[in-house]
Parts: sequence; C-alpha cells; structure tokens
Amino acid sequence: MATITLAKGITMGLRKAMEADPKVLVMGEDVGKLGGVFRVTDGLQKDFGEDRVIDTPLAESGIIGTAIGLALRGYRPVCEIQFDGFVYPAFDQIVSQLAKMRARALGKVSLPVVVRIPVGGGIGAVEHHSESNEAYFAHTAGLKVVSCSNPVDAYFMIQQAIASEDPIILYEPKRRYWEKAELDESLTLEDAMPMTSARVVRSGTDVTVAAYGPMVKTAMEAATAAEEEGKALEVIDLRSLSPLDMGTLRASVEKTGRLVVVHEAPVFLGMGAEIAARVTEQCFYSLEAPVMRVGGFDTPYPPSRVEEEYLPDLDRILDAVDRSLAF
Amino acid sequence: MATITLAKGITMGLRKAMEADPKVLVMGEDVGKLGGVFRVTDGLQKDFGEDRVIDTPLAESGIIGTAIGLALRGYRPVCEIQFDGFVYPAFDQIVSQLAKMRARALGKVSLPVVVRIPVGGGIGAVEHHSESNEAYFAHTAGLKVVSCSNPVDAYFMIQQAIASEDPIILYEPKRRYWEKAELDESLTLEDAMPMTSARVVRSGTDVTVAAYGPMVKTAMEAATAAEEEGKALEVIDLRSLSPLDMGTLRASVEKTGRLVVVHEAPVFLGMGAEIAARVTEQCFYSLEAPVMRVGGFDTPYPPSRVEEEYLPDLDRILDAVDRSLAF
Amino acid sequence: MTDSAVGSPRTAAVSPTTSLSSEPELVQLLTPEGERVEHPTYSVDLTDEELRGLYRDLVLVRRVDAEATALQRQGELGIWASLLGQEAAQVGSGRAMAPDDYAFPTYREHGVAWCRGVDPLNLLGLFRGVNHGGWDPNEKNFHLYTIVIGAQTLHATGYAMGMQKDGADAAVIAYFGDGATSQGDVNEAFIYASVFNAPVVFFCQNNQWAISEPIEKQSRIPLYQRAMGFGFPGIRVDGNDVLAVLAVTKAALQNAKEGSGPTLIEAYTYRMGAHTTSDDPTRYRLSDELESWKLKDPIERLKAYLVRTSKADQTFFDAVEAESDELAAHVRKGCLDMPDPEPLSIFDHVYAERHPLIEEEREQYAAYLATFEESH
Amino acid sequence: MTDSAVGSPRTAAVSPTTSLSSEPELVQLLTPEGERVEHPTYSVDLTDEELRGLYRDLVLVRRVDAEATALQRQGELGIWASLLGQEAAQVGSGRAMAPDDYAFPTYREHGVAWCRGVDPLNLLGLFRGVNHGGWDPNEKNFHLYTIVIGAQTLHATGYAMGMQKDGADAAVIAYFGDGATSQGDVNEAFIYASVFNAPVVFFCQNNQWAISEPIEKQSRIPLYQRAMGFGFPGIRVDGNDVLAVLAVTKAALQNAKEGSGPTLIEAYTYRMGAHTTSDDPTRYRLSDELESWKLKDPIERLKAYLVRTSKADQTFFDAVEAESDELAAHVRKGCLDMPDPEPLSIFDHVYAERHPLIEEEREQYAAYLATFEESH
Ligand SMILES: Cc1ncc(C[n+]2csc(CCOP(=O)(O)OP(=O)(O)O)c2C)c(N)n1
Ligand SMILES: Cc1ncc(C[n+]2csc(CCOP(=O)(O)OP(=O)(O)O)c2C)c(N)n1
Ligand SMILES: [Mg+2]
Ligand SMILES: [Mg+2]
Repeated sequence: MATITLAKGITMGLRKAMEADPKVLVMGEDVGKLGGVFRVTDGLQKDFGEDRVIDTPLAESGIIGTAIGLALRGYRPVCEIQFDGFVYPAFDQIVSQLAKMRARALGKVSLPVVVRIPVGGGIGAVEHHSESNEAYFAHTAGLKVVSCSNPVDAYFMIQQAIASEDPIILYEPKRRYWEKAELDESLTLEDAMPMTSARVVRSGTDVTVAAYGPMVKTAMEAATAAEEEGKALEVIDLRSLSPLDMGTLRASVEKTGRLVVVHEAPVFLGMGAEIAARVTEQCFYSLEAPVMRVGGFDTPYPPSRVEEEYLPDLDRILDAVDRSLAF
Repeated sequence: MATITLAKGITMGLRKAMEADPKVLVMGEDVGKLGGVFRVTDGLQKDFGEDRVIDTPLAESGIIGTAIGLALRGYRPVCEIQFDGFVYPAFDQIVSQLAKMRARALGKVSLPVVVRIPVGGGIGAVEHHSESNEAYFAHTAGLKVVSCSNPVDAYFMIQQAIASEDPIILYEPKRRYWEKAELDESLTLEDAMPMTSARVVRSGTDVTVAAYGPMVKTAMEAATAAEEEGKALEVIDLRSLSPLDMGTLRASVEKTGRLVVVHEAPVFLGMGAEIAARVTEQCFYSLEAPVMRVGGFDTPYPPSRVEEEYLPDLDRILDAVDRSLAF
Repeated sequence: MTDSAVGSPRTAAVSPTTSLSSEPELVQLLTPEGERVEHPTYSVDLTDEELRGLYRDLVLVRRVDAEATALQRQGELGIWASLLGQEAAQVGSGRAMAPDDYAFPTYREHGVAWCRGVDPLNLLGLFRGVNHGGWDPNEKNFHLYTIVIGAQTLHATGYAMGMQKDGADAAVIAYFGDGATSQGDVNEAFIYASVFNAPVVFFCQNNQWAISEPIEKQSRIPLYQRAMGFGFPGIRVDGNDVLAVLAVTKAALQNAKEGSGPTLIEAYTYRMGAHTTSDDPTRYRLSDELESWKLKDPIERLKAYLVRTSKADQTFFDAVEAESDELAAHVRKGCLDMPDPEPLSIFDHVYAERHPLIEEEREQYAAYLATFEESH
Repeated sequence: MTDSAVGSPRTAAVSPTTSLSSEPELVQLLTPEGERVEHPTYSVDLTDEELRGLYRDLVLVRRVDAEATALQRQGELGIWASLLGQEAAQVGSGRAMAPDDYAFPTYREHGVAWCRGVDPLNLLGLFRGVNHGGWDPNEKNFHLYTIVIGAQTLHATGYAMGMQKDGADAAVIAYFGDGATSQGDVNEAFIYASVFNAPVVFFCQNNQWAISEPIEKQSRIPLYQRAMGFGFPGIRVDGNDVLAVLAVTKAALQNAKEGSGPTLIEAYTYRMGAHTTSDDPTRYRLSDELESWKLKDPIERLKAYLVRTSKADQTFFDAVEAESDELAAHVRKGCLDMPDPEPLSIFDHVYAERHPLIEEEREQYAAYLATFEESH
C-alpha cells in the first residue's frame, strides 16, 4: 500500500506504461525538465530521455498533429495540454483528424493517442485556466472521453487510456491533483474496472446524484450532509462521459426515481443535457421528478474571486436534491 | 414581390446591410470575384470594392482573428466559412476570443462579428462538407447561434445578425440554398420577427415537431404525410439555437403533450439533448411521452452514397412521432 | 537593406529579397521546348528506359485524370479534383521516393498515388462517395487523402519524427498547395520539422491558384523563400519539368535521410483545369494565362526530348497510348462496378473497440430498416 | 548554399543563414557599461529631460512590478507575471508609440501599459482575480491582456487593417514572446499583415524562455529572421537598451505609417525572474545564465550614462526613488481596496443585448442566494 495523490497516480501510471512499452511517448509543453506545470510528468524525462519525453514547441495543433503522425508510425503518444482553455488551437486536429481518421481508413489505421487535459476550476487561476470543455469532445464521434476523480482511478485510467486503440481524451480534475488515497500497487490492469464503466461510489435510495471528475468529491460531501437530514443519496461517479454507462445510471434511477446531474461545465448543452434526455427516455415511468442539472452558469468562467459562486457546491447540490424530492 | 432563393436572400440581405452601413465588411475565402463557392457574395466585390469584400488568405483562424481586430476598430465584419467542416481551425478565436472578449472588457467593447457557415449534408459532397456542428457553438457562452430555414428568414436574419452588437454564428442550410420563396421587398427589419424567436410554422394538436435549418422542410413534409394518417403535427422552426425560445416550445408542448426534436447533427449532445432536458424540466406534467430525438448517428458523417441513410427523413420523423404517440 | 544584409552579423537585420513581381528563375533540366539543360547543383542520370518510364507515368496519370473527369460529368463521381498540368510535379516527386519513404498527399495527388502503386480506383472511391478513402496507407506508404487544408503536413512531420526515432533510412514527403501555405498548421509543421530536424520534405505544388485566389493573396514573396524564416533550405523547381523535379526531390530526400532535416520544394506549375469539377474558373481568371502555360506542358516537352534524341520511337508512343486506353477502361469499369456501401456500414470502424452507443444505434437502425422489408 | 543565394535569380534557392549557435550582433545605442554608441541605420536624438524621463519610466515600472510580486507573496494576488529584466524593451517600444497608435499586449506588458498611461491597478485587477482585465482598451489605445498565446497578433493585424481602411496616420504594435512564435496564429498574422501590407509592428520580446523551454525548442535560427520567410523586414535589437529599442520601434512604426507594411522586431532580452510567481526556474535553468544577464541590466546602463554625462544628479535619482515609493504605495493601497465582484456580476456583460437564459439564471441564482439571507 502506498499513499499517493491524484497527480502522482497519473505519474505512476505513465511510468508503468512507458516501462512496459517503448512505443509510449509523452509530449507537450514543459513536460520535460519542469515535469509539467502540475509536475505530473516529473522525473520521466530524466529516466526515459528526451526522445520519449518531448518538450514541444508552443503550438497545440502541432502537438496533436505530430502525435497523429507518430501514432501512424506505431507510437503511442500521450499528449499533455497544459490547461483546459488551451486545447482549442488543436480542435481541428482532434475533431477532424484524430477522431475521424480510423473511419476514413475503414479501420486500417489505429490512432492510440491519449490527450491529457487538466480540467476545471477552483484553483484561483486567471482566465482560460479553469474551463470544463468535455461536452465538445463528448459530442464528437470517434473520441472516447473519460474523467478520473481519485488517485487510484487516475493510476489505472491513464494506463487503460494508453492501452486503448482508440483516441482518448482524459480529463484530470486539477483541483483534486493533491487529493490523497491508498494504492495497492500489487493490483494490475486486469483488476481494474473497465475505463468506460461508471461506479456507484455511495448507495442510497432517495435520489441519485451523478457526477464526474472534480464534482464527485463535492457530491459525496453533499450525500454526507443529506444523510444528517435523513436523505439517502446514491452517488455515481460516471468516469466515462463518452460512451456513457447507461446501465449503471438506469439501475440507479429505477431504484431512486430521481436524478441530479452535477458538473462544472455550463448547463446549456453540458453533459447533464445528454444524461437527462437519455435517462428520461429510458426511465420515463420511473422518474418521479425531472432530471435536475447543477452546473456552471451559461457565462464565461468568472474571475477567480467569484468562482466559488459559479462552481456547484454542496448547497447547490442539496438544493437540487430538495427540488427533486419536492417535485 | 420577388421570387428569391435562400442563397439570394442572404446576398440581398448582405447588400442591404452594406449599403446602409459603410462599416460592414465581407471577408472569407473566394468571396470576391468568385462570389463564394455557393455564390452567396456574388457581385458584392464588383459593387463595393476589394476594400469591403475581402478575399482572405487560406487561414480560418486568421479570418476570425483579423475580423475581431476589425470589429475593435469599429467595423462590422461578416465572415464566410466556406464549409461547416472548416470552421475548426478558427475554433480558438471563436470560443476564447470572439465569445469572451466582451465579458473580459466588462462590456467596454462590442464585437459585432457575424460568422456565416453553410451547414449540413444532403448535397453529395466529400468528407468535411456536410457537418452540423451547431452544438459546439451553442454550448459556448457569449455567442448567439441562429439558423435560417427559408429565403425570407435568410434575408432578414443576416441583416439582424449584422445589426446585432453580439457575435453571431449564422447557419445557412446549404442543401436549401436553392429553395425558392416570395419576398415582399417593401418589408423592413422592423416588420421582421426577432432573430431569437422561434416560429410555429404549422399548428397541430397531437405532437410537436421542433426542427431548424434544413430539417424544417423535412418536418413539414412529415406533417403533411402525418395528416393523411389523421395525425395533426405542430411544427416549430426554432430559428435560434442559442438562446432557445422556450416560451414557444412550452406553449406548444403544453398543448400537444408530445415533442420530437429533429436535426442532422449527431444525437449525443446535439441540440435535441438540451431541448429534451429543458422542456422536460419545464413541462414535466404535460409530457405524455419522453421527448424523442431524431438526428444523425453518433458516427462521423458517412460517404455521400449512404448519406440519405444517415440524415433524418420523413419516415424517421414519422417513426418517432409514432413512438411518441404509442408511449 | 539588401540581400547581403541577411544574417550579416553587422546589422542583424533582414529584409524582403525577391518580390513576387520579379520572379526568380527556377531549377530546370528540360526546357519547355524539350532541350536538356544542365544545372550547377542538380542533375539526373537516367537510362533511356527510365526516361521512357517517366513519359509513360505522365501519360497514364493524365489519362486516368481525364477518365475520372469524364466519369464525373456522367454523374458517376460526385466531384473530381483534376491534376491536369501538374503531372510532372507529381510523377517527378513520386518517382524520387524509395519504397520505405512515405507520402502524405492532399486530395489532388493522383500522380503520386500512381507512382506509389496505388490503384486509381482507390482514389475514385472517395470522389464517388462510396468511402472517405479507405485504402491501407501502410500498404504502399501512401497516406489517405487529407481534405482539410494543411492538416497532413503535421501528420507527415510527426511520422518523420517517428522514422527518426526508429533510425530508419527513410524520409517523408508532405504534399500541399500554394494556398495551404497560409494555414497555421503548415507553419507549425515547418517549426516542428526544423526544431526536431525531422526527415521530411515539404513539397508545395504552386499551381498559382487556391480555387479563385491567386498566389498574391497568400504571399508577397516567392513561396520557396518561406523556408528561410524557419531555418531550412527552400528551392523553386520547374514543376512542369519531370527531370528537374525528380533531381531536386531526390536530393532533398537524401539530405533528410542524412540528417540535414527538412527542405521546402516549391514546384512551380499551373492548374490547367478548374479547381474541381464544381468550379468555374472563367469567373476569376483569363484564358490567355492558360494559353501561355500550355506551351510549358510537361508531357510535350519530354516527348519532344525523347523523339529528338530518338530515345523512343512511334511504336513506344503507340504502346503507351494503348496502355492508357486499357487503364482508362479499367478505371471506368471499376468505378461503375463499385458497390454502394451498406446502410449499416455507417457504424463500422468508428471505434476500434466495442462501443455501446454505436452498437445500440446500429441495432435500432437495423430494426427500423427491417420494418420496411416487412412492409414490402 | 550560401547567403548570397538568397533570392538570387540564378538558383532560386535559399538556405539557413545564421544558426542559433552563432548569435548575430544586435542593434545597440547604449552599451551595458552605459556608453553611447552610434549605429549606421538607427539613432535617437533625445533631450536630457527625455532621457531622464525614460530612466524614470524604467524605475517606476520595475517598482510596480516588485510591489505586485510582493502583493502576490502576501496572498493579495493569485499570480503575477513579472517583467523584471524586460523594462527597456517595454518602455522603449511603449514610448515609441504616438497617442493614436494602438498596442495589443500579452499578459506581461506592464511597462507598455505604463507608457500608455494605464493605471497599474487595472493590471492588478486581473491578477488578483476581481476581473479578467476590464479596462476600456480605447481609452489609452491599449488592448486588454491576452492570455491565449499568440491570439492577439491576429487582433492587432485586423485592427491595423482597419486603420489602413480609415486612412489613419497610425500603426499598431503586436506584442508577443519567443514561445509565441510557434503558434499558428502568429504565423497567420505574419501572412495577413504582409499580404494586406497592414501597418503593424510585430514586437517579439525574446526573453530566452517560454516557461521552462529555451528558445532552441521554438526555432533553430534567430527569431528576427522569421520575417524573411514572409517578405517583410526583421531586426534584432538589444532589448535591454531602451534607446535602441526606442529608435528601432520608432522607425518601424514610421515605415508602417508610410505604407511599407509590417516589421518584426526581436527585442533580445532576458526573463530575470520566474515565468510567473507560480513557477520555479531552478528546475530548468542555471543561475550563472542569470548572473551574466545581470551585467546587462537596462536600468543600470542608463543610470551610468546619465551620471557620466551629468545629465542627471542625485536629487533627480532621489526624486525618482521617492516617486516610485509613492507609486508602490498607491498600487498596494489600491490593490487592498479592490472590492470583490458581486456574485451576480457573473451574469453581466456576457451579451450586449438581452438574453433570456442569462436573465433566467441570474434571477434563479438571486432567489437562491436570498434563501440564505433569510436563514440568517
Ligand atoms: C481548412 C480548410 N479550409 C478551406 C477548405 C476549402 N478548400 C478546398 S481546396 C481549397 C484551395 C486550396 O488551394 P491550394 O492549397 O493552392 O491547393 P490546390 O487546390 O490548388 O491544389 C480550399 C479553400 C478546406 N478544404 N480546408
Ligand atoms: C495557447 C496557449 N498554450 C499554452 C499556454 C500556457 N502558457 C502561458 S505562458 C506560456 C509561455 C509563453 O512563452 P513566451 O511566448 O516566450 O512568453 P513569455 O511568457 O516568455 O513572456 C505558456 C506555454 C497559453 N497561455 N496559451
Ligand atoms: Mg493551388
Ligand atoms: Mg519568452
């Protein structure tokens, strides 16, 4: 057993994958000597060399575009986008090339590229450093979008993402990078839950709260608080945003009859929209209230001094839970 | 009264706006002598000169980025993106700059930039020429996203978009460019319905069908066919995707109790997701069936020889209507 | 400031060298009249058979192109991007490549595809709309066509970085057009290639037009000089001279393999036809420009040379004609025989691994289609 | 191939000129020792008062920067991007601008802001997190800080295109760093500016580092030579020499206004501090590099010159010191006095026009907040 942070979980997972397969590369801005601005790649260049841990020029389209070429040559690049708000220059390469090339080739090429994106707010940063843009990629066919919420998942999901033959967008909740947990290093990938499965992290009977990434911890806190008020919340860590694990969601909603979806991203066309629409269609007669969505407002991410107002917190989740129960 | 095509409606609207305000510019690839690949800007450079109708270098980020600078200088640029699939290189400029700069400046600057995007499939084109990417921009706070479905709306909406102080993404349904309608040229902008209002284009009592852009015509055909089967469909042309005209949607759903949303874009996190989630929350007790979504599959847009299978048609709409009624 | 100022430590200043108006000469080994000329830096030494082989390539790819254009007119293709006029640029560079080298084309490199041994029918599939390409890029080291302008130059650079890591004795050619030089991606590719010293040759076919926009809308200096700004060599070659293109491309590939990094080759040529079959060039360019370029035809000049030097006789030319007719027939028949994709193929190959949503939609759509079967 | 080959019609080939290893000299008018030297092309003719004014600017902006860094350490700012070491590059270029000229800064141009007359408190607001900028760019013709690397260079180019259309006797300066030169946007800006001959000066502060990445990761030749590839002049100036920067920038702005189009200025300088207060340079660079640059300090050299030529006496220096203390106090007090934004301000200024969703969310959130009021 080792106590690790979420950031360390990614680092250890990367290291394991690089040791296991010489084709695995790490590339991005400042991932070398600095170890990335969050130190997630700390020590990797020292141990694997500049040939496998590559400080790229300051150009995100170039990072993804060359990663695609490297993948076509048989490499497995893991690209770090320094902050969520800086993935957009690479949007064309991700959406029109990375996501579509396999279908374009009728399956004759694979693009095992992982795009790591530190995501979300709550760290008191300046503009563009706190965004939640998962819906853009979840709406893009050909990509898989996953989001880890804790150190152990981080450790396994980065390895699963690298092992996948499909391009993966892996979201890392930056404000949870320093959260700690115990990792049993004897566990292997075989022991790990499939990357695209959701996990019930707390079972309850009254209301289902579905969250992912940074909001899982917040949802758990809400569940604890609700318990004191005698409400039993079931909390689901979605883990995978595309595809969605509908089976787990359905089973829970059929039990509770109520669903609240929580994310930092703006509500309008955020993940909550798809989950609400899909769950409602599949569980129409089980739902005793409409699916409630708790998320960021439909505004640009605000200045950090007011971000706590923007971000869903325990109270806003409980408010939605109450509205659902009162419906 | 003049008979015009949808393409001509945009051309005439552009011309009117350029005549009225010397600050209005048209810029994009091949918009000059060629008049754009769809001839929408035909004749404008001849009449307004190369200074106001600008053939840009082949770089979309540059088109939007320089348009932002021109807007800051007091111009009102209307940017043409040649095809839907080619807007992605400009994604960063649109999402991080165009959409957010006004809030960044606490309202001290306006960015009256219009981005015209010929959208959607059904024209037998090669890859990247048939995409429906409105959900990306509708999920982006700071932008307004509108979609015209007929020649008269095209004529007015382009003028309204240019008149707006907010950045507008205007979608033009390319396969409807050659649809004809009568335009009463004596009508002025004052006579026109607000750009952000939806329109009930056919009233009915059994099921509401909400569509926009190219799918409005298809929805109307479905309504005609349904009538023969004795089903009275109410068809709504949403026109504005962000913001949504919820009042019109609510009124209709409260009447019919059933809603089918139709668009070409992939269903997963498409506009239908937001509409289903929002309408369900606001009309929970009026809905007799879950909101049905008819859209493109969650795959890349297929080769043109099979695109008719991918695109929602009359039968798939009626199938959803039946599933709604049978629920 | 003057040319001599470039990089001269005294001033640490640079200024434009050649303007577009004063066009520099270009590397040429075969004049439009078919005269063989020497060049101080570049040369080719080809056997008569190799020379005839190049002629054959030029004729065959032009024939395939003509047949495809005809098929489009007859409604068998949705659209076609003709290479007419650019045969020498494509065959010269295509034949410069070794089997282990790799090409990243645009949507117009039919001649390069031919040289790599790709059956033209693969290309027609895309333009007919039965697929988006679908051939196996690794079979002939010829990547899929890329339609998004410039995107493939980064793929090519990344692939070259991979070759470098593998220590392979191979290099990549990234194809793109004059208009593409304005895209951020292409300039980023120049940066990555130069910083990592990747074995990639940037092969720009300057056919003078980007749909309706002349080269002046993309650059105010000759395109080959763009390389100067990134610290690698750039060179302009007569794109209608298959020998010069072959020589210059061979040298650039060799330099790349020897570790000298990227080179930008500007193949100066002309788009003799419309941008695509959907385009109408009469709206934006004058026919006399076309006339002047007709005199520089890449095939005519090689034929003139072969005839004058009696390296080929009429029987050879007749044989090539006959072969081109056969090839055209093969293309036509193969095109007409192409089956439309199955409706459910839409769901294939989106992901390598199982995907619940795709499977759900496939099943639902299959069931939906079945309802029609029944009703008939 | 050699330099002389550049643009020479005979070969139509270009090749790298200077490599990074052999650094070219740069335009300098004031040596690190404070000696005034002449340059064949560039000169300044300043009154003693103007020279003292420049010194005052340098000292004051450094003081503001130091105070902001201190405020961050004390938790009053979330982060701060220090300009330490780049004062001359910013003051020299900032003072070269006329009132009608327009600046598009990155996030580090505190010295330019000062020259434009922007109260430093406006800048602190962003780093404190009370807004994203929020000043009126048109008040002082100083655009908002842009954090997305390179994006502002296109805004600057577009703005310059607008000035050109207006026939204004004005030009734009686009500020960016060495790392930014790798972004597609910056290269597209070079293309638009050169093709449209826009009156824009591209002012690149090469402070040798992009966070942890040295310049070698962005380019293998000196950055000012990038301009060659786009057909406009590029020049490297001693970025720690306020006089040289002033002269070179003035000339470039003048050329732009006279219709000669863009110029790329590479201000060769050094980031003396961390990238931002969140950064730890000890992880990636050696301190002796820092030591060698200390000897080139922009303020020391000007002070030495003023003293040696007795253009300024101790009373002047004391006065500037005193003024800088006042300014620092103003910055500190103003920073501490900044009110946090109102919760509901999140919904302001997202759109110019009414927006039902924003209004709905504002109302709902106001009602939600009210429930807490009650409960207290
Ligand atoms: C990113 C992007 N923008 C626009 C287009 C539409 N388009 C297709 S070809 C073309 C012109 C390309 O010109 P050039 O690079 O010179 O190549 P050529 O067609 O002349 O071979 C344009 C604008 C595209 N395919 N991709
Ligand atoms: C598009 C984008 N990618 C990444 C970043 C993160 N980032 C902020 S500053 C910086 C380095 C910039 O270096 P340079 O251009 O030399 O400017 P300097 O900070 O040295 O002044 C990076 C990578 C960003 N702000 N924008
Ligand atoms: Mg071209
Ligand atoms: Mg720097």
